[in-house]
Parts: sequence; C-alpha cells; structure tokens
Amino acid sequence: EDDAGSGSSGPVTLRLGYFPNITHAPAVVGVEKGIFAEKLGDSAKLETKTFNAGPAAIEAIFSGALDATYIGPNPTVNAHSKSKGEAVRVVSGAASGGVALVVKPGITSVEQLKGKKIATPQLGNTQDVALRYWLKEKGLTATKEGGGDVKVIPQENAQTIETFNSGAVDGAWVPEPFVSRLVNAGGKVLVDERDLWPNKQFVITNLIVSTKFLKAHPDVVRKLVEGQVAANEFVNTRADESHQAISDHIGKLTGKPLDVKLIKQAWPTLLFTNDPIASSLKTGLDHAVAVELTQPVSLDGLYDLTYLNGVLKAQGKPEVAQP
Amino acid sequence: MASDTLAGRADAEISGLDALEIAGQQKTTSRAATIWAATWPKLAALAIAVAAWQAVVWAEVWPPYSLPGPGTVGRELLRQAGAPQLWDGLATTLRRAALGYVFSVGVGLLLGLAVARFRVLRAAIGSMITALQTMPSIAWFPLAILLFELSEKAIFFVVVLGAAPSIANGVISGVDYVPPLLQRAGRNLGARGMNLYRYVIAPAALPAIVAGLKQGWAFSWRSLMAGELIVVGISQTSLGAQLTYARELADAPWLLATMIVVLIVGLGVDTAFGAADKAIRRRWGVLDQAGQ
Amino acid sequence: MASDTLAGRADAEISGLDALEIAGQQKTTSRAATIWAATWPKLAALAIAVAAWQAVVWAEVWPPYSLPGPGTVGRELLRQAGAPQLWDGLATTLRRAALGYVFSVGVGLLLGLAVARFRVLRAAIGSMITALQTMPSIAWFPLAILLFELSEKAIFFVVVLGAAPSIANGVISGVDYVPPLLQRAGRNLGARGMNLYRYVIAPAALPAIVAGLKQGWAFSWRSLMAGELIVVGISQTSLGAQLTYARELADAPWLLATMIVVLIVGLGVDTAFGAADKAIRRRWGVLDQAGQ
Amino acid sequence: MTSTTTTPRGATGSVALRGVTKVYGQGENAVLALDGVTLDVAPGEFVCLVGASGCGKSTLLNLVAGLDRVSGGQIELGDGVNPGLMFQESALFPWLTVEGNVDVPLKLRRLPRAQRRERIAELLRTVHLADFGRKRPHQLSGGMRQRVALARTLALDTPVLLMDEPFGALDAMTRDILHDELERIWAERKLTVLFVTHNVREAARLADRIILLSSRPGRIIYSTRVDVPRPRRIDSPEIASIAGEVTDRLRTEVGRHGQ
Amino acid sequence: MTSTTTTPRGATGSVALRGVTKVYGQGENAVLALDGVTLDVAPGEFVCLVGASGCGKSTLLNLVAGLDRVSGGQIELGDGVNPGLMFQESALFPWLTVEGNVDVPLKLRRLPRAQRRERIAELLRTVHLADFGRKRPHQLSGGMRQRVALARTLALDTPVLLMDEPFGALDAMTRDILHDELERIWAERKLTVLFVTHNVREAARLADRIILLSSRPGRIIYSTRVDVPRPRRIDSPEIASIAGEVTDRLRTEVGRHGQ
Ligand SMILES: Nc1ncnc2c1ncn2[C@@H]1O[C@H](COP(=O)(O)OP(=O)(O)OP(=O)(O)O)[C@@H](O)[C@H]1O
Ligand SMILES: Nc1ncnc2c1ncn2[C@@H]1O[C@H](COP(=O)(O)OP(=O)(O)OP(=O)(O)O)[C@@H](O)[C@H]1O
Ligand SMILES: [Mg+2]
Ligand SMILES: [Mg+2]
Repeated sequence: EDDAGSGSSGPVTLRLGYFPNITHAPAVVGVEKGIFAEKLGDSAKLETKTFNAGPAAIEAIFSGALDATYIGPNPTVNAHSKSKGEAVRVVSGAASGGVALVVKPGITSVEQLKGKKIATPQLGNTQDVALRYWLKEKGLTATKEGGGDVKVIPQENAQTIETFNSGAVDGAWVPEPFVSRLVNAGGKVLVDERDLWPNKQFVITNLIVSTKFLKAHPDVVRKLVEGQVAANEFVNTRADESHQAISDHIGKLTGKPLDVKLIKQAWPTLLFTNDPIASSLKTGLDHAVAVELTQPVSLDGLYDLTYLNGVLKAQGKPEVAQP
Repeated sequence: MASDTLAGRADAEISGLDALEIAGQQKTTSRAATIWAATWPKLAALAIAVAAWQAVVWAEVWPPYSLPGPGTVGRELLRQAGAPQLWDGLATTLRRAALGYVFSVGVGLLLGLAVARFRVLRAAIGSMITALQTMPSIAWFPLAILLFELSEKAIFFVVVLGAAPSIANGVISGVDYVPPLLQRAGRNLGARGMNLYRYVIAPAALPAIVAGLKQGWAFSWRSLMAGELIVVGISQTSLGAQLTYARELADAPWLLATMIVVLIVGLGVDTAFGAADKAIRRRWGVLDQAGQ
Repeated sequence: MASDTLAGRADAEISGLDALEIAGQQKTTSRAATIWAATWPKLAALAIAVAAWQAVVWAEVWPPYSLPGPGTVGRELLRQAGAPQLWDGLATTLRRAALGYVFSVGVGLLLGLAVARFRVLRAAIGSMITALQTMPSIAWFPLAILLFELSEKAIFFVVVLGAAPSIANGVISGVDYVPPLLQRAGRNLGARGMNLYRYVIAPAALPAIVAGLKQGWAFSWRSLMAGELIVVGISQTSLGAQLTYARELADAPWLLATMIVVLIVGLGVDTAFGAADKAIRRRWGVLDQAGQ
Repeated sequence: MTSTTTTPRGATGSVALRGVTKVYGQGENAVLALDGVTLDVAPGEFVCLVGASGCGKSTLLNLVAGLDRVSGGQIELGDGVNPGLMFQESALFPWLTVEGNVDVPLKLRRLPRAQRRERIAELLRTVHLADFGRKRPHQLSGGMRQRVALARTLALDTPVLLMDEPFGALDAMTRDILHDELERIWAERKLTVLFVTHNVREAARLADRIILLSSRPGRIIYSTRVDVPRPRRIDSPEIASIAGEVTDRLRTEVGRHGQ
Repeated sequence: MTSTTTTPRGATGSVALRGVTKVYGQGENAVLALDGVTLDVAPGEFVCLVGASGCGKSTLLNLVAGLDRVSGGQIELGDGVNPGLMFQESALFPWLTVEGNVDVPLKLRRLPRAQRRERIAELLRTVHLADFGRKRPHQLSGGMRQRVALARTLALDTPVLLMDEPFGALDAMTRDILHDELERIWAERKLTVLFVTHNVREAARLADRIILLSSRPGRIIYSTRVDVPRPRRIDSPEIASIAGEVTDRLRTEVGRHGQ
C-alpha cells in the first residue's frame, strides 16, 4: 500500500540520506566503509542520497522519496511540527557538539561584542537561537531584524567565511567544519557551545526515519540502527581511518578531497554518541520561545528509541532515556 | 450598377456618415467583447488549474503537509495578506527589483549598443556576454561581498550581472536584424554615427529590444530572489528571504502562498510588457493585419 | 567612353575572368584577415582582464585567500584539468544540460507556437509564461521532488521549467512580428494552419526564435547549476555541486577555476549560436549589406 | 456604367462582387476605401482595373483574394477556387532562394519532387530568370524580384489570377515579352484575370474589359470593352486610340473628383 | 557614345563616374553588375537612365549615393555633397507617421521646429498628400508610399537628386502632375538629377540627356540629348519621336545582348 514496498513482495530498498559533512561523520564513514550494507544484509538494499541542505531532505521524506536521513535538530523539529507529528521519528542520535562562537582576535569579552555583527547560519535555527539566548543571558539585546546591541546576521555558512574574511562580520556562531575554517582564517573561539550545556552535550546530528517506513519495515529500521551504532563505534575507535574515509568520500562527491588536517582539527570538539540528547532539543525550543523566534511546539511522539535501546541492550551497552 | 445594390448610397456624404456609424458600432461591441475575450480564458485556466490541484489533493497521493490543498494555501495567503510582513517584504523586493532592473537596463542597453556597433568590441567580448549570462548567481556572491560587503549594493551587483547580459543580447540581436534597406535610407537621409542609431537602428530594433528587456526582467528577478539571501533580515524582510524560509521551515502552505505572490508579480510585469509590445505592434502595423 | 578608362576591358569574357580574380583576391586576403580580426580583440580583452586582475591582487586590497591571483587560479585549473573529477563533473553536467535543453526546446517551441496561434490560449496563459519564467528554481524543488523523487528527472523538471518559458517567449515575440505581407503571401499561396507555420511563420520568426533559444540556454544552464543541488549524487560529481562546494569550502582558487570552466562552456555555446545566427543573417541578406 | 454580363453563380473562374464596401479604421479615422462596388467577371475574362493612386485597387484585389474582410456587400467565387494574388510589393520570402520561393506553392500542392523541379525550371524560363534560381531575393534587382513573384503566383495553377501592377518595375522590352507570355498562359489555361495597372496602354493591350475606379470612395465610374482582336501589339493604333479614350475619361473623372 | 562634356571637378552638383566597375559576390558566384562606366553629369543637368531589368541602374545610383563601394574606378562628387537617393522600394520607416518620415531629414539638419512643420506641410502638398500626414506607412497605398518617399527625399534639400523609378507606382494623372512639380523644383533649385525609369516617354519628357545601359555587364551603350524646349508635354509629338528613337535603340541593343 505504500511505495516503500512491503516485506513480502520482494526486496525492500532503504533510501538513506546524509550530508557529506564532518557532523555527519557516522553516516559518511558507515557508507564509505560498508557498515550499513553489512548490517542490513539481505533484509534491505541500501540506496544513499546526499544533500547539501536540510530542506531538500525533508521534502524528500515528506514526499516519500526518502526513508531515513541523518539531519540536524532544526529540520527535525520543523518536520515534526509541520506534519503535526506525523511524518518522522528520531530513532537514534549521531553526534553532539562542534559548535562555537568564533570572533575577530581583538574581541576577548562579551562586552566587546556591543555594536558588532555576528553571523548565524539561519534565522531561528539552533545556532541562531543559541546565540540570541546567550546574548540575552548576558544582558545584550538583538532584534530579529538585525538591530539591538549586537547585530545578528543570518547567512549561509559558506557566505560567512567570505564576510568574515572581508571584515563584513566580526564573528559567527557556527557548526564545524566552519568553526575550524574561521579559526584558520584568523578567528578566535570566544564561546564553545559545549560549555553552555549540561554534560557538555547537545544534539547536532540525529537519525530520523519516515513514520510510514517505520511502520512498514520495523525490522529494517532495527538493522539501520544497528548500523548506526556500529558506525559510531568505528568512528569513535578508529579515528585516523575515519578521517581518511571522510576526506575520500567528500573528494568523490565534490571533485576535491577535504583536507584531512581540517577534519583532525575539528574532530575533538565533536562527540559521536547514539544518544539523541532529546533534552537539548527541548531546551533549545524553550530558548527559541524565550527569544520570541517561535511558538511553543510539542515534541510528543517525535522520539522512538525502542530500536536503539534494543540494540544497545543486546550489545550490553547502557540504554538511553526515552523522553 | 454600384448604386443598384446599396440603395440610398449614392451620396458620398451619407456613405461617409454610414461608415462612421459602422465603425462606431464595431467599436462598442468590441470593447465589451474585448474585455470578456481577454478575461474568460484566464478565469477558465485558473479554474482548471485549481480544480486539478484540488483533485490531486483529494486523491491523497501525497500527505497534506507535503502538498496542501488550494483551500489551505488560500487561507494562508489571506492570513499573510492581513499581516504586514508580506507587504513589507514585497515592497522591499519590488523596490530592489525596480532599482536593479533600471540599472541593468542602462548597462545592458549601453553594452548592447556598444558591442553591436563596434566590431572590435564584438569580437572581443560579444561571446563573453552570453557566457556571463550563464554564470549562476551564487558564483558571484563572493565577489559581490568582496566589492560591496553586506550592503544592498551587493544584491544589485548580482542582479545587474544577471540581467544586463540578457538585455544586451536582446539589443545585439535586434540591431543585427535591422533591415539593410532602412539603414541605407537612414544613412542617405544624413543619419551617421549616433544619429543613425537614434533615428533608425534603435526604433527598428525596438521589438527585439523589448523582447530582450522582458527576458532581462526574468533574469533580474530570479537573480534578486537568490541575491536577497546575501543580506537577510539586515533591516527588512524580503520575498526572496520568505521563499527560502518557507522552505527551510518545511512550511508548504507558506511556500505555495509565496510562490503565488511571485506569480502575481510576474503576471503584472508581463501585462506591462504586453501593453508596450502591443503599442509597438500597432504603430508598426503588424497588429492590425495579423489580427484578422 | 566606357572603354577609354579601362583599356583591354572591351571583352565581357575578360572582364568576367577579371571579376573572378578580383573576387578571389578579396577572399584570400579576407580569410587570414578574418581570423586575425576575430582573434586579436579576444586576446586583447583576455590580456586586459588578466592584467587588471593581477594588478588588483598585487595592490593587496584583499587578502590572497579572498582574491587569489591569476597565477594561483591558473595552477588550480591545471591541477583540476589533470584530475578526472573535473572532467567527470563536466561530462555529467553537459549531458544533463544537453538532455534538459533539448527537452526544453521541444516544450518551449510547442508552447510558444500554441500560444502564438490560439488566441484563447494566449489570453489564458500568455502572461503566465513570463510569470513562470520569473519563478526562482529553488521554489520548484519541493514540487520536483514530489513528482520525480530524487531522480535526474527532478533536475530536468527544474531545468525545463526554467528554460521552456524563455524559449516560448522568444517564439511568441518572433511570431508576433512576422511581416503581415509575408503572412498574406503565404496564405494566398495555399498555406493554411500548420502549413502557414511551417512555410512562413516559423522561418520568418527564426531570428527571434534563435534569440529566444539563446536566452533559454542561459536559463537552462543556470537552473541546472541550481538543480544539481537537489541531490548531490554520490556516484557522479557535477559542475553545479563543485561550484557550491568550492564556495562552502571557501576555496577561492577552486571557485574561480570552476567559474572559468563555466565561462568557457558559455563561450563555446555562444560560438555555436553565433554561427547559426550568422548563417541565418547571410541567407536573409542582412549580413552582406550591413557589413559595409 | 459597368457591363451587366451575368454568369452562372459558382462557375469555376467566375468572380462576382455585389455592393462591396470596405472601411479601414474606426471612428474619426475611418476611411471608406471602396463603396458599393458591383462587378461580374466571367470565367476566362481578362479585366483590367485602372484608377488614381489610392483609389482602392489593391484593396479590391485583397478582398477578392480573401485576405481582408469586406465591410459590406459580398464576393462570390467559383466553388473551391483560391485566387492567386500577385502583390504590389514583391512579397518574396527572404529566407528562400528564387527556386525555393517558386517551390512553395508547388510543395503546398504536394506535387512530387521531380515534377516540381521541372515546373520551377519552366516557370523561371517563362519569366526569363532561368539562370537565377539559386540567388536569394536580396541579390536581385527590383524588376527581377517582380518576375520571381509572377512565377510564384503562376505556380499556383489557379483559375483566377489577381495581379497588382505586376509589370510596374519592368522595362518596355521585358514587359512586352511578358505580355505575350501572360496572354499565352491566359489563353491556354482559360484563366480569369483581374489586372491592376497604371499603364493604360498595357490595359488596352491585355484586357477584354477595362474598368475605371474613382478615388475616395472607390467606385466603378467607367467600363469599356476592348474589342481589338488578338494577337495585339501595344504600339498598334487601335490600342493607342482605346488607351487615349480611357485616359481622357480618367482625366475628366479623376480630375472632377479632386485629388 | 556618351557626351564628353567635362565640368570643373568638385563643382557643387557635378557628378563624375570614371571607369566605375561593380562586382557583387565572390568567386564563382561573382556578378559583374557594372563594367567601366564613365559618365559626367554637369551641375543642373537632368539625366535619365534607362535599361533592361537587372542591368545595373539601381547599383549605379547606390554607388553614387555612397551606399556601396565601387569595385573599380572612382566617383567624384562636389565637395560635401550628399546626394539624396529615392530608393526603388519606398523604404519608409514603419514606426513613424508620414509626417514623421518627412521630418527625419529635417531634424537631422537641425532645422527649428516651426520651420520643419512648415516645410513638411509644403512637401506633402507638393506630393498631394496634405491630408495624410498622420497616417502610418502601412495605411497607405503603394503609390502614396512612393510619394511620401519622394517628399522625404526632397526634404534633404541636396543639390544632387538620385531617383530610382520614383513614379513607377503612379497613375498617369498623378504622374503628370508630379512631373511638373519635379521640373519646377529642379529648375528653381538648379538641381542635378539622375533619374532611373522604365518609361521612355517619361525620360524624354524630363531629361536633358537620356543614357542607355546594357545588361550584364552594365555599360553605357547609347546616349542622346533631348533638345525639346521646356515646358514639355508628355503627349507631344517631339517627345513621342524621341521616345520612339530611344525605344528602338533599346530594342536592338538590349535584344542583341540577349535576354
Ligand atoms: N491598412 C489600412 N489602413 C487604413 N487605410 C488603408 C489601409 N490600406 C489602405 N488604406 C487606404 O485605402 C485607400 C485605398 O488603398 P489601396 O492600396 O487600395 O489603393 P490603390 O488603388 O492600390 O493605390 P495605388 O495605385 O497607389 O497602389 C487609400 O486611401 C489608403 O490610404
Ligand atoms: N546584393 C547583391 N548581391 C548580388 N547580386 C546583386 C546584388 N544586388 C544586385 N545584384 C545583381 O546586380 C545586377 C544589377 O542589379 P540592379 O538592381 O542594379 O538592376 P536594375 O538595373 O536596378 O534593375 P531593375 O530595373 O530590375 O530594378 C543584377 O543582375 C542583380 O542580380
Ligand atoms: Mg495598390
Ligand atoms: Mg533597380
């Protein structure tokens, strides 16, 4: 009855999306090293799709063109709220951390940010909210329109490098690998976002599946989660191999391998955990409401961690909390 | 013989008056008819499009959050129309579009005339114009930011680089096809150099130039939609930003509502171009006779 | 009297041969001269552009990682040319461009002819064509994914929606300006309906159609560059993906090198269009006489 | 008064105008170009139309050819007859060669290729342009273009020919030759011809009947049969005397109606 | 043989062609349109050119007007003289009204507005189109268009007029009137006129000298002075006799050269 196919009528295809990006390291390494394919075995054929931004991935999930994807917290919440909780489920975490406020070297304190221009990836996204909430806590104002004590300028990350270089912005609250790139361009980390969170953990990438696929092929989803856990294991234990795999993979895709040095530089700020850190998502939403960027949204039913916990339990690892 | 058939038509006076009357009648009938003839097909097309859309939605091929129905989108559009953001964004974008386009027209016309006129220039950069036209807007962003930082000028830069080559190409193709006989006539009447352009080549190339201007508008508008992401929300919202946000937020009704706004603007602009084109065709006598 | 001035020209035979000789000479001189006349301005323009670029770089207005010099970019381009990715990406993109464009041409020509021919259709959707043309590519992504999932078809969809309206507009403006006298002549010779289009209107509108095709190419190429980002395929790289990644990686030499590749493709395509245009102008007799 | 010859309606080759009126434009700018023109042309008849510049001759031919709509009255042609019109301007297709131009009506009539080629050669010979088949219109002189247009119209092989000053740009010699050719074709194929000319001698040389139109509004003001037996010579005294007569009528009538 | 009158070089209004050759096209397709044409036209002289269709008359006028380059020989005109050319086709600007068309040369000569308006009215009266100033070319008949082109050329006020079958599309009446007008203007302004026509009577009516061109290649094969005192009438016996003589030469010469 759905285009994902039913178990009985032939082999299932799992269409998995991800971004060729450091924060998607488990996905990239898992695909490059064949971990997912191995775990899925005969139960499903893996078909991978790469995206360079969240909207296309969500549109693909919505329209049934994609079954599962690694994605950031922001699109996850959007997909959940816009489909009234119908379309997607988070089945596992993937990565945490890797976000920082990088500024011009002359700026060493919060006070000095007054009158400065700080870039974020997108109005209302996780980093944008984090910056605004942090500023608010420090007693600085920042309006949606770019006014106030600190001028917050949402722009694409790629553009942030350009504007930081040309001096058009004085800093940026961005994820890796842009943190490292800005640092290499002469920037200085003023705030490491990990320091603002309990246990220094907050979600940067998680794995979602479409509800339809989950219902039709729970077994395949379980295998997928197994793959995710295995990929995280690989990434966490064999760092050097992972760096090379990410570099090669991006090279295949873009025509130019990513500099391994850059990956190495960014690596320590990231934590690859299977825990989707649901609490950080919830807190992030509260912050967004606090800075008046969104209306309260219910996250009920977004998480379905039974598969993850099943896998973890089977491997004798600590389970994660289902919110 | 002639007077047999139309009795009472012997007098030229009467037939003159008669002719006026016939003409007058034609006009009155045609005025109402013209409006109706221009309107009903649009309404029909709209009705068909909306009905097809609704049918697909009812068929539930895709979930409603993926493809909302006309009702949902219509309500969203009304909601938007009631709030100031849409109008502010539209105003900002239209202002930028107008400014950028006017500037592009200036640059494009000058460039086109220069290339069409000077052989050396044509050999040197003629092909470059099309090549520039094919460069996607985002490729210019770094340069725009380098040159103009995060100002509106950076947006204009991208818009002009998008639209001017298209307009220039229109001018060049127009000038290239000016009938040699008219050029010779102009030269013989004493029009040389700039005067030849002013009195002969420019008016003769006008139809192609208008076609180029129309294409240029499309380029400038699309470049603007992309370029508006260079400076988002610095102080104002814009249609380009709204389009992107709607997508980022996976908000299908908002996206479709914004697309409808873009289409309406496009329709308005096309109507303006259509009127200009019709005026030219009437003057040239292409309309009268083709319209039979 | 005539024989006084050119002695030995009394015989038509001789003057015929003489004419051949004169003509022959003209041709030989002009062949070398033509190539040189077409080449040196390009070289000069290139030299000026590169020199200006180098001058700005030497002036150190911007840091080298922001604006690398021609040397750096040249080396990057050479490096890329030595690796297979650039060629693979270019091949993928050109294949998609060719397919998408051919399809757009088909759709655009049909749409244009239909709208130009049927008044009702023109009233109904004539303005919609320009409106569609102004819709930015990204707005179509959701619909493309909805209809064609994550396949190449989705990319084509975006390309066709970008290019076809532009081509259709070219056709419409061409058809609108077909001289009424030629249409009447065609009708009188028995060309009705499709035959009138085939024998009269299409060839008469050809110059404008070619201009529209050229604009359409620019639209299709730019839409393709954007559309290639819908799915950044893993099995093959593409020029659009490379352009975006070069930007995302803030790799200025790579970005500039890729832009140069895009420009070279654009130049190549323009040369093809230029040749087509010149052939038409020669046939029409617009070139011979204008070229004096 | 015009002749009152009536022919069976719908006979192939017959042309009948009944109170034809043509108004150009609307409102104040309306121009009454033709006013109640009634005219019967019998099948196989050769009628010449003469009149002052701007009196409506071209308008009349365009109406008969069905390229314009009458504002009043009606025009009856034989069933399925599509009259061939040779325009006042040459109206050649600039994108085709001379051969290509002549080929268009043949192609439209779906003649086989070999037959077409033969016919083109024959027609170009008729207009004395056999060597110019591969040239393009812009490479021809004004008179040559007119002759190509004539060949193209003849290629239609229609029973009714409408000709709008077809020989206006030709020298006397070439014109004489083409008069003979046209007369031959007319006789051979029993064509009905409506021929507009400013050359009254030409009219007298060719016509069975000469018709004079007045200016603004265009009305038939005079009509005369030319009963000189064929073959005729344009410089013969009979032709000259008829031409003189028509010229006198033209002078008085046109002069009276003003200019 | 052509007349050997020589005039001081560079005198205003003089036109001198020395061994002018014109080749169109290249290689195999080359056409020798004019071959060694030598001709002196004295200031104030009225010269008519006649010749078969396609013999090079238009080519010659285009060369004198400086719109084409000679392939050989040279053309000398009085200093700073820009000869006005009335093209064989009307060549009106379709985007301008009749007034607008006539206005172009006046504007280019930077005449003040009031003067221009007066001149336009006067010129339109001269060509009997006073009421048609606001019409557009496509609303005119063929003959009317030709007259507008005449008015536009006259508006140039140049000492040398080149006219390519200017009255080809006019009826005899209108043509007679315009002959008188042209002759009046010519005499008043002491114009030099090179006039192409197919109407030998017209040539005899207007010309000081008639020149006959042969076909392919175009060469001057005959030249005769018309010594009939002015004012002349086109239907006068003297004119007829000269026309007859020229026609005979045309017939033999052109006939000999083939066609
Ligand atoms: N499309 C048009 N719009 C308005 N008026 C027109 C149009 N065509 C012709 N006329 C007018 O109709 C009248 C008759 O024109 P027509 O071309 O039939 O004259 P004609 O007898 O062929 O003249 P000529 O011998 O000069 O060719 C003229 O007064 C002309 O101005
Ligand atoms: N642009 C051109 N290219 C090639 N050949 C040309 C061109 N223009 C004219 N010719 C040729 O030159 C010759 C003379 O042409 P031209 O127009 O001067 O003749 P003409 O004497 O004016 O004839 P007509 O009385 O028919 O107008 C013709 O054979 C013609 O084919
Ligand atoms: Mg006429
Ligand atoms: Mg000529």
